[in-house]
Amino acid sequence: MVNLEHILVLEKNEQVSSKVHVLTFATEGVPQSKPGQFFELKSPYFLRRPIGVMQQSNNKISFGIRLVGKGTSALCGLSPGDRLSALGPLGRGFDLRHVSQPGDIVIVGGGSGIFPLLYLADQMRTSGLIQGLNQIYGFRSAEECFLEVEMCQHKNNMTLCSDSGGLDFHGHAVAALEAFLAEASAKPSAIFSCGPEAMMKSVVEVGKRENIPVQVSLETRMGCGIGLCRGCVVDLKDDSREAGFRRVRCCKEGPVFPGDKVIWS
Amino acid sequence: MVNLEHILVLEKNEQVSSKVHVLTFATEGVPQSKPGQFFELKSPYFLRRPIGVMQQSNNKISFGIRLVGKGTSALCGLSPGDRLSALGPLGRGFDLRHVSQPGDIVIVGGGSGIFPLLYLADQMRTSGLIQGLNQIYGFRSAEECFLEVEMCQHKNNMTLCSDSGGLDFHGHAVAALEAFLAEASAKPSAIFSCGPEAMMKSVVEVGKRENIPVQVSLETRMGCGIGLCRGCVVDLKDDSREAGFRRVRCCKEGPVFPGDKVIWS
Amino acid sequence: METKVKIGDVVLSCPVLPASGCFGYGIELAQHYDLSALGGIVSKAVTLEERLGNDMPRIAETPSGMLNAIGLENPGVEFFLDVLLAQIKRFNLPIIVNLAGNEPTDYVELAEKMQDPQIVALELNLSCPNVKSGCMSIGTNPQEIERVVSAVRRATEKPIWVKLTPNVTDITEMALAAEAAGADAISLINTLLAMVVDVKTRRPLLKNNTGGLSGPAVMPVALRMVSECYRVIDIPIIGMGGIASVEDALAFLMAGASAVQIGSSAMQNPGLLFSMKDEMCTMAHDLGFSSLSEITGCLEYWN
Amino acid sequence: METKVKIGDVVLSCPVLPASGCFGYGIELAQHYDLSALGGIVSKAVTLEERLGNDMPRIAETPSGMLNAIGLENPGVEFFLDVLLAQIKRFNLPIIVNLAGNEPTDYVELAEKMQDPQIVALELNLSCPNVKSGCMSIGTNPQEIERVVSAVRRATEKPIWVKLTPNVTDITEMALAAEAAGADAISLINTLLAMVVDVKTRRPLLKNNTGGLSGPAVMPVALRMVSECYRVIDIPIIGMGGIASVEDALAFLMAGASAVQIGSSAMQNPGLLFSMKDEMCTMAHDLGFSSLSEITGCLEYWN
Ligand SMILES: Cc1cc2nc3c(=O)[nH]c(=O)nc-3n(C[C@H](O)[C@H](O)[C@H](O)COP(=O)(O)OP(=O)(O)OC[C@H]3O[C@@H](n4cnc5c(N)ncnc54)[C@H](O)[C@@H]3O)c2cc1C
Ligand SMILES: Cc1cc2nc3c(=O)[nH]c(=O)nc-3n(C[C@H](O)[C@H](O)[C@H](O)COP(=O)(O)OP(=O)(O)OC[C@H]3O[C@@H](n4cnc5c(N)ncnc54)[C@H](O)[C@@H]3O)c2cc1C
Ligand SMILES: Cc1cc2nc3c(=O)[nH]c(=O)nc-3n(C[C@H](O)[C@H](O)[C@H](O)COP(=O)(O)O)c2cc1C
Ligand SMILES: Cc1cc2nc3c(=O)[nH]c(=O)nc-3n(C[C@H](O)[C@H](O)[C@H](O)COP(=O)(O)O)c2cc1C
Ligand code: FES
Ligand code: FES
Repeated sequence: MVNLEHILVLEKNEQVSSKVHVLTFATEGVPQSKPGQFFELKSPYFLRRPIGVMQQSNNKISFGIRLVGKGTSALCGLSPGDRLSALGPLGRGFDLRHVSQPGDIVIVGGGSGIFPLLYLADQMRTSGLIQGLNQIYGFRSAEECFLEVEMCQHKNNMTLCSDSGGLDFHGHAVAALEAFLAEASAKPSAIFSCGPEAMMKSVVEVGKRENIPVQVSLETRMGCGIGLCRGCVVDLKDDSREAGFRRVRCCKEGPVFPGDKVIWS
Repeated sequence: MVNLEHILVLEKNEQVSSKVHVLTFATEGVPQSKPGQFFELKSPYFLRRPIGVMQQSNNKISFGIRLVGKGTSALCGLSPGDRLSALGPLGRGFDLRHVSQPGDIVIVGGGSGIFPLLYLADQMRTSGLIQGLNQIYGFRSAEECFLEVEMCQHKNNMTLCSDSGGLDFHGHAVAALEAFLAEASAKPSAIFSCGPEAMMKSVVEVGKRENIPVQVSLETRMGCGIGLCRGCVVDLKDDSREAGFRRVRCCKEGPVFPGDKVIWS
Repeated sequence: METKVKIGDVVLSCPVLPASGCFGYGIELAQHYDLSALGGIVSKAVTLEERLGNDMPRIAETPSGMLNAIGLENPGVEFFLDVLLAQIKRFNLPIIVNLAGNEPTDYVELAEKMQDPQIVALELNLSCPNVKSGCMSIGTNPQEIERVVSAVRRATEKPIWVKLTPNVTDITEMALAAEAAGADAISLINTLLAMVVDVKTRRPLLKNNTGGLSGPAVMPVALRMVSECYRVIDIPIIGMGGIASVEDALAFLMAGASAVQIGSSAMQNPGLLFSMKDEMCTMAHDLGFSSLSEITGCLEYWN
Repeated sequence: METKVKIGDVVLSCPVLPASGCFGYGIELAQHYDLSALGGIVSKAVTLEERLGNDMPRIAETPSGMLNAIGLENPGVEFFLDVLLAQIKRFNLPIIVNLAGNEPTDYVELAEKMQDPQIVALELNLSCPNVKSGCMSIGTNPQEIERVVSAVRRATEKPIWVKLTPNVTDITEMALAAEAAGADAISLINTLLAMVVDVKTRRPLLKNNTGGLSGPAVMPVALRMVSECYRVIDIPIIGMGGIASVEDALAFLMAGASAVQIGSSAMQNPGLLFSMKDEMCTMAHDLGFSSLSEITGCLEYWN
């Protein structure tokens, strides 16, 4: 039987911007997670907090955490040596089965959605897809950009966008995506996106228009994160069903879904 | 207006026995407390925890804390630098007005009741009563004795008792008190006691028999510690009242009461 | 920011009140805080005769809350009027007196004695779960509520606030009964009847066996009840139950309360009561309100 | 330590069960834990037709607890019997099926379909607060309880456990009605009707506006209700509501439960469910018991 609960020991707590910390834990016995999978981290409050994997290798696991409310504040307040219970890895990650050819992937992220995408990019790189990997990350302002620091080893083909300027691209990440597609010599074979719902929705529309499949990683309020409560459902188009859609668990069947199937709230 | 709430900063957390920690905090702006007074310390749980003052001087305050349950565990788990909200000083301390002559005081304590008595002894010493101060402290076993370490500067006239031997006196603190009284050249003018209820009750009986006034410091479950809820009451004999007793708040009118007035539960 | 609120004819300088039984008579905290930050003072329950309340222990801790089984300990109405009232009056704040009785007639008798002009309202405690007669046994029955409230209505011109218990199937039935009988406002909620067990001794932890649950644990239940009542009654609501932050207090106003009371959490953090008014103003301003009174009932429901 | 308990004619290997709706159908955790540490499996509510439940969000966090407004999402009885039951049966544990209906007749129809011998009991959900008809609207009315339970009694030979709602003035009235109508046991408590407000959006946080409160916050209320019912009914009680530790579980047994269910806290710490049996044995032994069943009802009340 696969262990579900792990006691992680914090090794490093780095504040990488005013609102973002990166926590790195030792991970003895924690199964290797796939990009897009997440853990349910214990907090001092009643519910655990779902947090995507930002990096996992060499018996270390990192989570990028954006300060949102009391749970994330408590997590960002942990000190090296502190122990933390984590359930996972949970959910299904990004589906890389159909991503075969190098040179044709775009990753589009914003907010706390950037963290799991960094892991995705890293894994693609190590699996030989590095050459044509394009990353587009959006921030409200240049100050909020936490990627200036050395969080990702490879910044080639990474476009940092800021709504208020001061980074690589002045404007929204979706605008940068459109600019990129307009100039691209070949049509990318897939887009992966995670971030605010409005952003993902626009990315899916761009994908539809350009006929590029998009995978999105969704966030919903979760009661358990492990498939027990059906608190976290998402509706997916499904013509085989009378209602025209089916209701699936974000934590179990997701959090990554084919963008064109998602019925946005 | 006198500040009621203080944010204490932990300076030192010493484990002085398997079950006892001494926490020392910086106390800028905290009024000087009297022996027997206590503070309501914040814990991660809903109610604060009432803890007597073990030492206060030079902008430092110390509490001796016995591990009993979850609240005291959390307190004993604090690290230097941690901040803790404390309400106090609360209640009325020991009444020293009628203690005038040197050479005639006995202090009898057990369990967590020893901590406030150490402060009492210390204050009496500095106020010139040192000469005739006799302290008797009881422990279940020698291993539980935390007074071996240098918690009290002056060990003269201190009898440490252990039910299972291995300390100054083999037997109960009350037996040591009786032995002391049997040998004393002059009758002490007062006894001060704090500890398990059964012990204090016996001390009061000894006092009655020997005609020595006894002051006891009681512990009750408290809802607020500051006189608001009447959750903490104690019944005191009062012949002026029809019922023969009156009901007072341990946190406000106590926790120290004349032993002969207390109606034990 | 305008902080004044009206509870029927009663004007309070702000909607923040201490909850009955969790503030003594205001005397203890007056040496530490400026009481004028409060909208008024709510007394501990006053009964006709002196009461000693229940045996000890009568407090227990629970997850995010507490149980109490004080049992209405108080020195009786005579001592209250002769001694305590003069002390409370010195704070120059509107006084709300919480009244409790064994019999319906007790409430009438008590109300008749509350003549002092600084007493702005009588809060009828039809909800204490820790006594054998009166209180909650009245507050769980709409006919009884109507009987007691109408009797008191006839006996006094003072505004009547009826304090209801959450230990009922349908709180709106109780609120409607109080309104029909002439109440000027309802206060909700009192505590939930509950029990804590000490497994080591195989005994209920409280000597009274059961007690009343209060504190943050109960807030979602209280908020639901305020919201239900707001939609069916026309008289104002004093909301309470678990308030521990300015967000909590605003949530009660949004759900329909015209003022709030803070009990258990204020006993743990007395500063909460006294900073609440200012914090409410700041947050209300940030949320786009220009007075605290306009927040009442602004909650938009999903259909 | 003897861990077997009897709920009427049903023998369970130990008194630890998952709570309905908080354990899926056992399938998710089977890959991580040895399910044989449980006394049985309690299904999520099954209804006649497939249900999608309420709109999102339908989970909210509260102090020491949570709100849910799932609204009985489930694939319907046909899919349950045709597909899910075979999967659940593989765990070789007694199966308790939680049944929910809009109409009293739904319960009868559902019960008639539950013929599989591995189904040892039917838990009638007369208590879900998150649906418009059936469930809690039945469970707040003793006559309705009696009507539904007797109808199901006539329709099946399977043991009937009636799951009651705490949102009532007098839980013993409901328990007595269930007993009179032929129930074999009662399960209590379901969730407390509650609401959480998001002050920033001025909206209830749940799309359903209200939800059911569960978790440690409600335990003192649940324990009181189990204790009240134990003193008036003769059929066994399955106790639940907030259990988060072995002490909590033992407290329920002492108050009168013959078995316990664990929901919200097990969703946070699934290991809790699977270590509970052993921990109960250790603690029961330390407290001087020689079987888990003898703990039931041993609580000594203060007079
Ligand atoms: C699959 C998944 C992966 C995620 N990965 C990351 C990540 O890598 N880094 C990161 O910073 N954040 C991530 N999030 C979002 C993160 O879970 C929330 O920001 C966090 O739960 C907020 O908790 P809080 O106590 O700080 O906020 P509060 O608002 O105080 O939380 C109150 C409740 O709402 C829930 N909640 C609030 N916001 C969200 C949200 N956006 N999604 C789900 N539940 C929410 C909380 O879990 C909690 O139960 C992820 C969410 C999901 C569902
Ligand atoms: C005036 C006063 C002074 C005290 N001084 C000291 C001191 O100097 N050092 C020390 O170690 N202890 C002292 N105590 C006892 C101390 O307050 C308790 O041991 C502590 O509250 C236990 O908390 P817990 O969470 O560890 O135990 P738990 O049993 O988990 O606590 C559960 C609840 O019961 C209350 N409680 C449990 N035991 C007691 C008790 N003996 N008295 C009052 N409430 C209790 C807790 O405060 C809490 O509300 C004093 C108590 C009082 C009333
Ligand atoms: C210790 C204590 C004593 C109380 N005494 C009274 C009382 O005398 N009269 C009354 O109407 N309510 C009384 N209550 C109930 C409170 O006024 C309030 O309704 C309840 O505690 C919910 O609010 P809270 O969660 O903010 O405490 C008491 C509550 C507590 C905790
Ligand atoms: C997410 C969730 C779903 C639930 N679904 C059901 C259900 O389908 N049928 C039912 O009878 N009770 C249901 N309940 C109630 C629980 O079974 C249980 O009675 C309640 O949560 C109290 O126990 P707890 O505090 O241990 O969670 C549900 C509770 C939760 C939290
Ligand atoms: S969060 Fe419980 S099923 Fe997804
Ligand atoms: S503990 Fe509240 S009055 Fe003493």
